[in-house]
Amino acid sequence: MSFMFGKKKYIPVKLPNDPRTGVLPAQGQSCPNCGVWISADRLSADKGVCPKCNHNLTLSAYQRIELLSDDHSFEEMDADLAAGNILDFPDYEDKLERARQESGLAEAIVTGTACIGGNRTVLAVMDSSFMMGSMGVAVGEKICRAVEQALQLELPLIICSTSGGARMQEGIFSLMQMAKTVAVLERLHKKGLLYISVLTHPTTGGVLASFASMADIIIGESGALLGFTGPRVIKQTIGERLPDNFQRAGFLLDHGMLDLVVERSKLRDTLILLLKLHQEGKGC
Amino acid sequence: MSFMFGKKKYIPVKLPNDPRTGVLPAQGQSCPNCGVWISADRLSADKGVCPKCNHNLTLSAYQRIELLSDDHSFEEMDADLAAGNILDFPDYEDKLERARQESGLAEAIVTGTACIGGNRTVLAVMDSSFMMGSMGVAVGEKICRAVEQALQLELPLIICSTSGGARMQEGIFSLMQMAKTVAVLERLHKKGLLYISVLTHPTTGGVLASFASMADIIIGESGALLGFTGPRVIKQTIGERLPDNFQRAGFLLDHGMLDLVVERSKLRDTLILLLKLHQEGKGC
Amino acid sequence: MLKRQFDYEHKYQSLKQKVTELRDASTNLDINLAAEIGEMEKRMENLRADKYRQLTPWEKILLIRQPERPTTRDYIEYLCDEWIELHGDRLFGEDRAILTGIGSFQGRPVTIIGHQKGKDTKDNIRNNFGMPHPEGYRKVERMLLQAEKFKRPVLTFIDTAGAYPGVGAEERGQAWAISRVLTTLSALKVPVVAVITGEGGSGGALALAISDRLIMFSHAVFSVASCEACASILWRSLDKAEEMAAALKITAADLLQFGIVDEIIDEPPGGAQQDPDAMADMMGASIKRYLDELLELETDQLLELRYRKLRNVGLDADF
Amino acid sequence: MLKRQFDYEHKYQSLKQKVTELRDASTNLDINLAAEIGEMEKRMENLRADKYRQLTPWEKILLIRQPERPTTRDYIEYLCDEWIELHGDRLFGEDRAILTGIGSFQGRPVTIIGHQKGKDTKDNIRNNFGMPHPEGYRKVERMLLQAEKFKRPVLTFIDTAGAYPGVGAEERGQAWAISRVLTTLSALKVPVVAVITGEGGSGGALALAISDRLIMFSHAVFSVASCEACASILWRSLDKAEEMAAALKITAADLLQFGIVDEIIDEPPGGAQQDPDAMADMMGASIKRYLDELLELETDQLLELRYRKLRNVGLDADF
Ligand SMILES: [Zn+2]
Ligand SMILES: [Zn+2]
Repeated sequence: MSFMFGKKKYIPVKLPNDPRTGVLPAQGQSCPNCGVWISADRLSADKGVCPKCNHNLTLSAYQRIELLSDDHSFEEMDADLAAGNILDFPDYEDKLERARQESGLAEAIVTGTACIGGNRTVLAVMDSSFMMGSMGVAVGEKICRAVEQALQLELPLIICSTSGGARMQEGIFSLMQMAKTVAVLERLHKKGLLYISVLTHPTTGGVLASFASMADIIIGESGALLGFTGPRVIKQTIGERLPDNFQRAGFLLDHGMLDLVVERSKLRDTLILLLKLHQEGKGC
Repeated sequence: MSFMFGKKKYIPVKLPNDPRTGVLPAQGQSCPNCGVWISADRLSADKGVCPKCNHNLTLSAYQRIELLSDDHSFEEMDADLAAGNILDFPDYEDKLERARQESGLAEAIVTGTACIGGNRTVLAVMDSSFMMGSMGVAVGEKICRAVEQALQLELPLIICSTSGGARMQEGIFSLMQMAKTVAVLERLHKKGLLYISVLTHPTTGGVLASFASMADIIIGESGALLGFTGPRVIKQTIGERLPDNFQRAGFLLDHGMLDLVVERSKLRDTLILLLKLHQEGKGC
Repeated sequence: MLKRQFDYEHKYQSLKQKVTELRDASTNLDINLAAEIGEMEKRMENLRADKYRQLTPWEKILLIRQPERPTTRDYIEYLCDEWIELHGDRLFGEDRAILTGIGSFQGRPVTIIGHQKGKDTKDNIRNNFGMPHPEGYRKVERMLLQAEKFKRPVLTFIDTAGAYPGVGAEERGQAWAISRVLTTLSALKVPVVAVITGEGGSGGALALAISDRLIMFSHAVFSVASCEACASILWRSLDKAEEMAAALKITAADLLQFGIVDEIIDEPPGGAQQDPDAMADMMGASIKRYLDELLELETDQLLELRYRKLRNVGLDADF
Repeated sequence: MLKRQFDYEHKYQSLKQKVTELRDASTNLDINLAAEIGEMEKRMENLRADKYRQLTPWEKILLIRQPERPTTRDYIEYLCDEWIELHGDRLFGEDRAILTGIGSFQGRPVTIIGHQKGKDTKDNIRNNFGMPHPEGYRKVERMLLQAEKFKRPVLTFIDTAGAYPGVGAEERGQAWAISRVLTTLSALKVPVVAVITGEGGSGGALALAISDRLIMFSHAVFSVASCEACASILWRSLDKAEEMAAALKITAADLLQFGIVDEIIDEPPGGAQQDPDAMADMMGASIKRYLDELLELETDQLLELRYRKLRNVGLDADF
């Protein structure tokens, strides 16, 4: 096989001046929900939450890692593991190249180990700025390696998802990642290790229908859109009127699918509490 | 403990002239559904199914055993295991005595081993003519012993239920039979043995919420009323309008609770097929 | 006519208020009645304590249904250093009539499950008066299996009139949901300690009561069905519910004698609602003692003991 | 303009009818054209066979969506000496878009699970066009665990456009239901043989395709998402679905080359609908051969092989 194991290297995470953090521009931006202008400083201080309407602006993977993990504790794995054009799909290489340029990432997920409130974990975070966080072979492979790392080190696993679903350009190989990721997660489960899935806006399709929903504890970030089929497709295909708040985190909580809906500002503390309640002293 | 083990004796099952069969009178009766008069011969030939409207008339335990099992193959267990007035509940002894006189049974269930189409099974059949088939300590104990017999002989288990629920006169002891029966059934399950539950009209309350719904395969006899709370109570307490066909076997099938709804005339053949598909040659 | 309210405490407090007024008035008039009033107060208190020691089963039912009665959430918050509520059955819905989560109890992670009644009308509607639907029991099932995975002991708190008798509950298989919880608890590979804090109503209560140790508050009841239902079905008279409450033998003392309950925790005069913290303290001490015992056992032993307890219930009774 | 119907067979049959008419007419006129007509017919048949050998991926999709295509139930009834359908998820509902049961296949009990499309409109409404809701997947889950309990091998038949994209399906956790089936199949302790008989559409199809051996009919397809959806999302044009069908590499030949499919069963000219019995016979022979192989394995070995297959999918591809 032609995957390259990324050298395990320490990646200093900076926010938001590091060009790799991408989404929150250095100049600030308007809130996509209420339109208010938010300065870059404010954005950074509030972790990308609109100070006026509390809307969660999109975070890059590194921004979320910084949000969740103890300072400088994240050690990335497989940073340069990347997709190839397995089907010779038209224009896919160009798209990948553009996504790499724009996001500064090799793929739509960043994985590694991190300390969260002094608890050592394996942490994987998806990034929607890379082709909508779609899952192809590389994303699936990185998830599996993260799970295997958790198995080997007997660490809890946390995956923060954001995804439009399958990477269509990788066709059936993309689809098979669903089976591959849950198969390896089942081994984690059988070994009695903790897996917390954090669903962020938006998480849909094959990601939600595989590893993202197979967790011991599933947390939805407040306001996130979460579903198997996107609301536009449902509306188009079915012509049904969609309920208020349809597929939002609160809706899914009411329908029994989530353990918790948590505001971004409380996400880290919630994870720390959960880790503490599950751990028998795997400190950092 | 003061339970008496019933001597294992062969009980010749006759239909419907044996006084113990109780419910179908020797003189025939009118169909409680359509009102048509059915002669005793016809009743017997049609296994208590109304020839006009196909309504299932109530069968006694022995009648159902005859309906299901190969001729003279049933060997009863624990025939004289019976309830006592454990709580000194007012008038309970009188009620028990009356039930015994009327039904010819010591309790609301008959258990034993039987051949069904040449497959050896443990067979337990409840009888609603004994205090509405309510479950007290004796019914629970007979169920448990039947399960233990299935475990010991490695036989499939079939229980035909009909019950108004808990035997209120035995109070908390009656309630505890729910836990006791499912606990012993869980051992059957762990050993990989087959348990088929046949729900007949009516099966409600603590019986349905314990052993009757914990089967590998659950069959509802057509038209049977099956539910946790009886429809009268639901209507009274809640004032909700009840859906058509509410709590009937077909309704429960549509709601995913039953594997099959089977007409009485096809019940034996259905069981034989299921036993055949599960068995590795435990003949009689 | 069936008594519908237990208003003794209310009347007692009025009387006490009058005594206080009398004391104030006499002090203002410079008439020293301190000794007499002190005697009176002491006698009143003794009579009150006697009253609560002699509550009829029906009075107990009325007492534990009072909205001031502490709920599962109150006890959890007192007993746990930290805790987090977790929601949902992952199948259909979130049922707030049952509260579930993970807490840190005396430094030990535990899974906690309990019926949750409301404090006021709005709360009660949200919690469906503590009467669960199938999704509540399926949430319990999920939490139990998770407790087993993480080898966490389970604490349950029972306080419900029963599983909800509604159309949706029947459509979604109330009976099926309850029998699965009973089954799972009967073979769960971690210690389970249950506490009946208030109403233990029928199968909907039993589903959380299958345990290695069952603790019961002294005014709590545990009954095969509601006394009202039993009276109307067996005796065709709702008004005989009080008599039925006695006949069914539903009190903590009865259940201790039957060997179904392992320990009674005495409530103060006026009931647990008069001193929730003290109740939680006593309960916490019992739970800790039981968990310490149970965690000593090998899993097989734990399961065998629980199985024997269930299998033999009522069998050594004299009948 | 996107071709919406594959009407080759219909036109071919008309043409053939005309040739027959010609033969009859010539015979009536006593003009012997038997040799020429025989040649013509032979040539027609060869051209037809060529046509079906060279179907484009999009034509395959249109072909397998035809209502005459045999369904799971047809194959089960042919393959099994006896079988019984079992219903329900025990949680919420019965989903007739997925058929489940137990059959006797070559004298061996097997659990059978398959998507079930309808034969006509009424049937299709009842079966929701073979597009399952969560309750369908939860029924599958239940049947899988039962197969494991009774050590019965599992056969699955895949033929769906995908899981149903509706409000109720989302409310009841379509994604959750599918991921559980995937998980259960990935570690199920009995052999699983899957057959893609028609449409293999996205996650809703994949949920039944995780297996030890995957067989595919020669005109069947297996795709990450519908070509229509991929075309409108990636290329913003529904009309490019045909082009997309080629780009996505969804045919049996593609999947065999990728190592995802183990065997292709050739369909006759006109597709499986022209000779369902022959298809069932060939499929039955393959299934039997695979089951015989798989039942030789120890459970651990079986699971490890299935795990390796899933874990390494696509990893030895050249990219
Ligand atoms: Zn805003
Ligand atoms: Zn009739």
